[in-house]
Amino acid sequence: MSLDWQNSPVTDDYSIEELLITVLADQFRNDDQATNGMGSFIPVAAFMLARKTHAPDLIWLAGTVGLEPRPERIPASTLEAPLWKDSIMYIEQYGDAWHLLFSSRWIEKFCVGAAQLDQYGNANNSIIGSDYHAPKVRLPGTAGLADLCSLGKKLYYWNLNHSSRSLVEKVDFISGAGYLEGGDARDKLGLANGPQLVVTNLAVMDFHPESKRMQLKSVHPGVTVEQVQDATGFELILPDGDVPETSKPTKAQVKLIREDIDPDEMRNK
Amino acid sequence: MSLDWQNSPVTDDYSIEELLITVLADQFRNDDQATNGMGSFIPVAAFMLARKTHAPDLIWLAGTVGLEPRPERIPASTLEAPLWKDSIMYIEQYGDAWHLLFSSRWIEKFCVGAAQLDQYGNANNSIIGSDYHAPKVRLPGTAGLADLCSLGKKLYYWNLNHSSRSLVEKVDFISGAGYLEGGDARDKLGLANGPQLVVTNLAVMDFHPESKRMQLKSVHPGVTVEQVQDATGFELILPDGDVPETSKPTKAQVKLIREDIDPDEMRNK
Amino acid sequence: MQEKLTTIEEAISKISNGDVVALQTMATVASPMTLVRELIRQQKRELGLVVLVGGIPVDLLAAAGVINRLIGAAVTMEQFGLCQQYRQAVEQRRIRVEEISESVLNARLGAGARNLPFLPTRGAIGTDLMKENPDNMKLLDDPFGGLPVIACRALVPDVALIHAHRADRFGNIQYEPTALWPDMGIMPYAAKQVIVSVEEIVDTEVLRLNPDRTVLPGFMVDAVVEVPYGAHPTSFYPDYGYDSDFHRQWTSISRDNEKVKEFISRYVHSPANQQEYLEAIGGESVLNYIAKWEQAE
Amino acid sequence: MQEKLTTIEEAISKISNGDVVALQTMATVASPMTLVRELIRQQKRELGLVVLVGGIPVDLLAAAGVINRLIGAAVTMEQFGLCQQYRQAVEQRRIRVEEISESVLNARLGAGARNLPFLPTRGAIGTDLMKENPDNMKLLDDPFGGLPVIACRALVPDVALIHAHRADRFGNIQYEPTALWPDMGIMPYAAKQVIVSVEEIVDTEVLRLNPDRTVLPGFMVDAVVEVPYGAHPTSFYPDYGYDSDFHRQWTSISRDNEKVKEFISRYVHSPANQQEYLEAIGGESVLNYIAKWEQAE
Repeated sequence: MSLDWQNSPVTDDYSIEELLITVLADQFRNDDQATNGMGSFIPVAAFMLARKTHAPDLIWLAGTVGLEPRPERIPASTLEAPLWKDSIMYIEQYGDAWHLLFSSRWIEKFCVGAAQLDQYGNANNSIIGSDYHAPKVRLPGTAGLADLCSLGKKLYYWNLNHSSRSLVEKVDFISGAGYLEGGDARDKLGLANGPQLVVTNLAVMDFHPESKRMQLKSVHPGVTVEQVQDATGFELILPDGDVPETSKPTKAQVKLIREDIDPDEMRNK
Repeated sequence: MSLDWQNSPVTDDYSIEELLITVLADQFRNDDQATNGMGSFIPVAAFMLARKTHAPDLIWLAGTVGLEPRPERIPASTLEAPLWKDSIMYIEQYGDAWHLLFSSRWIEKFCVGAAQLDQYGNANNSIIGSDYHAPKVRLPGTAGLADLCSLGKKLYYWNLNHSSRSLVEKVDFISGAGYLEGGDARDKLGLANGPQLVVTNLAVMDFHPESKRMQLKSVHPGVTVEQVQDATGFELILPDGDVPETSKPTKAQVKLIREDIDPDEMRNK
Repeated sequence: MQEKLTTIEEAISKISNGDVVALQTMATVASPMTLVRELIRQQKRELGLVVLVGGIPVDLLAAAGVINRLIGAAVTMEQFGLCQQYRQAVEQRRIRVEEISESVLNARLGAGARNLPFLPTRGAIGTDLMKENPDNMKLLDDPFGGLPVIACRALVPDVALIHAHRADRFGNIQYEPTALWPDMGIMPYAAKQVIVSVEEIVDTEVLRLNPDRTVLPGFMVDAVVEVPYGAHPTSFYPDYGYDSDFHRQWTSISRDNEKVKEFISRYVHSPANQQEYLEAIGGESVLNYIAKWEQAE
Repeated sequence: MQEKLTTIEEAISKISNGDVVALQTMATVASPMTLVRELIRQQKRELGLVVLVGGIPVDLLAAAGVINRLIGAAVTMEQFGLCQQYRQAVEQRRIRVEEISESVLNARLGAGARNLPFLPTRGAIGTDLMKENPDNMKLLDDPFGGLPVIACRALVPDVALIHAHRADRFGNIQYEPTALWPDMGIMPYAAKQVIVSVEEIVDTEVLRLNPDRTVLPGFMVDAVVEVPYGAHPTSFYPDYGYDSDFHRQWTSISRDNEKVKEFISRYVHSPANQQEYLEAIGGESVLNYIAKWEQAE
């Protein structure tokens, strides 16, 4: 590929989905291994973008099934066979996948969405409400999230609807363990790694190294710190000094996303 | 097959290996499932004979690998690919085999040899001697025997060298659990089934329903009860009245073994 | 060998009200949908359902009042959204959910298959799942002094429902090389009975050509039925993809209980057999469309 | 992608004296014999060996003084008899045996692979194996009130040695449809490092034609080497069977320590490479003979 992505200038012509894709793509290094779950068009676009630019050797296990696939573009599902076209290996989901995913040695990075995420990075995809057996809303359920969160993976949360309903002080139900009550609560249970980053339509957040509370890392172009704080259900830790602005995508990145990776605009679904 | 095996007369023209094969074959019913381990020419001949006569649907998992194979004859190894020629299914040895063999629901019958077998059907294939870490003789090891013995299988032991060295009062090491100290010792540990029959070059033995001590079931033609007792390292329980004679093979059985099943005489190796 | 080939009606009649049924389903992928519809036709009641990730089959069973409890990791139709009938039934306490993570499901079924009382996992530690499920998940100290594990109690479903590519009349089941979800790898080994629908019944000689593709031995299978397109509207690669129009048709009406009744009447009760069902869903043109699954929307 | 293709010397140089080495071996079946001979050539010492059922490789390693402990279920060459050099070394306390049954081995390696402290089995209950191995096998009560299990402590070998049919330069390993022993299914997942010899290095495109036959992903593999007939004298189906003459030659001299030295000199130290080894064992005529494995004696 002759595209000069390294020297491509940033652009203002990008959608919020494209910004999330570039922020996430930046989290993946050339020697990383990552996998995606269902409904994960943005993470899949981020993997594919990273592989076409700075991380050509990023190992991608598509849908936890197909290793190193070559789909021509993002298909309509991130959990069906078109995504793992031309794979090098199929991972058998009872045997191999257990050894691969449920060990902390392999496939260490995972991007995921959560209906609720709290100030300590605990995730809820199970229920909204206080009565587990008669919830206000029954959500899909934890699927593999409870496992990945407790098995030493690094988790990257994305959220296109930053609000005090999705970013809450305390989740109604812990479907995926973040830093629990914060501080060394996670360490005490022997759980390695955990939530690394939260990327929303307003900002990028990570976690304070000691308190493990969510902290603002950068605000997206055009968004103020106040807007972010107002849309968040708890007090965010602010960095010392000015809050940086999230880097905009480059022209080359946007072109790759629109023309090569996702011409069918699955990222907007 | 037009062979009239049901009406075939018994014959005196048989070898001791052929007698063992026919005695073992008689243990397998049409709805049984059985598997063989290594060096098991006699059991494999018994399975093949049963399938060609009274138990055509006997399910045979060859070498714990190949289901329902069709080898033309017994090959030179009972744990190599020629045995599982034309199988319907290969059993993956880490996953499927674990579920199949280590569950008591499936593949319930297994024939095995043991260097030592004691009066309660405990088996030793590990060491001869009293010091486990400096044994007089290091034997091959338990392989899967310890598992099969404890996981509710029915075990059929064969032994071509009936002697007080192979049939001992107490094994030097329990590599496979029989009835342990006898009585309800095995039940108390929750272990179902266990040793069913011992077929040697002199006699056939089973186990007393209460004491679980080995008892003489029949002596082979030409062998006396005294000869059997003298060659045994412990006192055998005798049946009430006369000890029956082991049924001789039929002409049809011998013909099948010699001409169809094992023309290369692997049974004599 | 014992004949296992039978009719859909006969196969499903083996299931009793109240049974725990393990169902192959992974969002929009590979579910034995004809068997699921037959559960509704035979008006089964109070079934418990074991799923990895349930999709449209769970929604239909919830809508028809067939199930009253679910053991599983998730229920969703992925890009087609939440299962609204299931959701409503849970919120109204008509279905009780035992939510377990994928590793807990694997461990519970794995213990069932291996006749072990439990298998351990370190997944789900720290979550609220264990709090809601103390009967089946217990924290257990490592006897070797390491970190504690969650002991996951053995789960032995009464029956497993599976769809596969081909089988012989004796129930030996074969799968084309494709994704094998835990449904296939562990559910049938754990269940007391196994019922399988296949795209095609073939001679045993065909299976012997590729013994590595056989995924279940006949002696484990209680009933096998031949049902072309038996996974529709879910996908069954490489034969066909999911039917996106059918899924959208369902989600467009699935909040409306009256329309749901009509939908079930049209697609479940009215067709007398699989042939009529395939005509009801659009016949040849739809079947040709899902065959071109690389272009699925 | 990271290049994993290297030489036999370089691959085996990654192993340190004292390491625990998990070795693919099943009596006379499928062992990475060229890698085993290289362990002897490089005069490794005090290795621990993990085997399911060790055959001639264990005997050669015992004869050459490479190993001082063995964790495994059995050691035998099946129809060719006991491994006499191994036996002698155990009886003389030069090798310490930790004998475990197959389910215990599966459980120990499975726990290692899954990063769990232990896995349970009900196999081996009542035997003397546990008595001799209290550090790695402990009776554990079922927290749900059922029967107790044996907790089998996680085993994480330093390195696994494997032979396979083909690989690409990046270490993606493929196996033809044939028996997959636990060596292949679990050892490499449990080990810290994985070294694989293959009959043939192919382009990655070849692997993509049959992704279901790929058994190990490249990222798990530390070194891959191309070694035609790399399993000789063990069998490697469907390419070749075991070499019965070679096995008989070994068993005819394996009780005689002087002749054992000559044997090892001739077949291990003298050949400078695999080509010379294949000539030493009889060249084309032997290779043609083992290719016709359906007639093996």
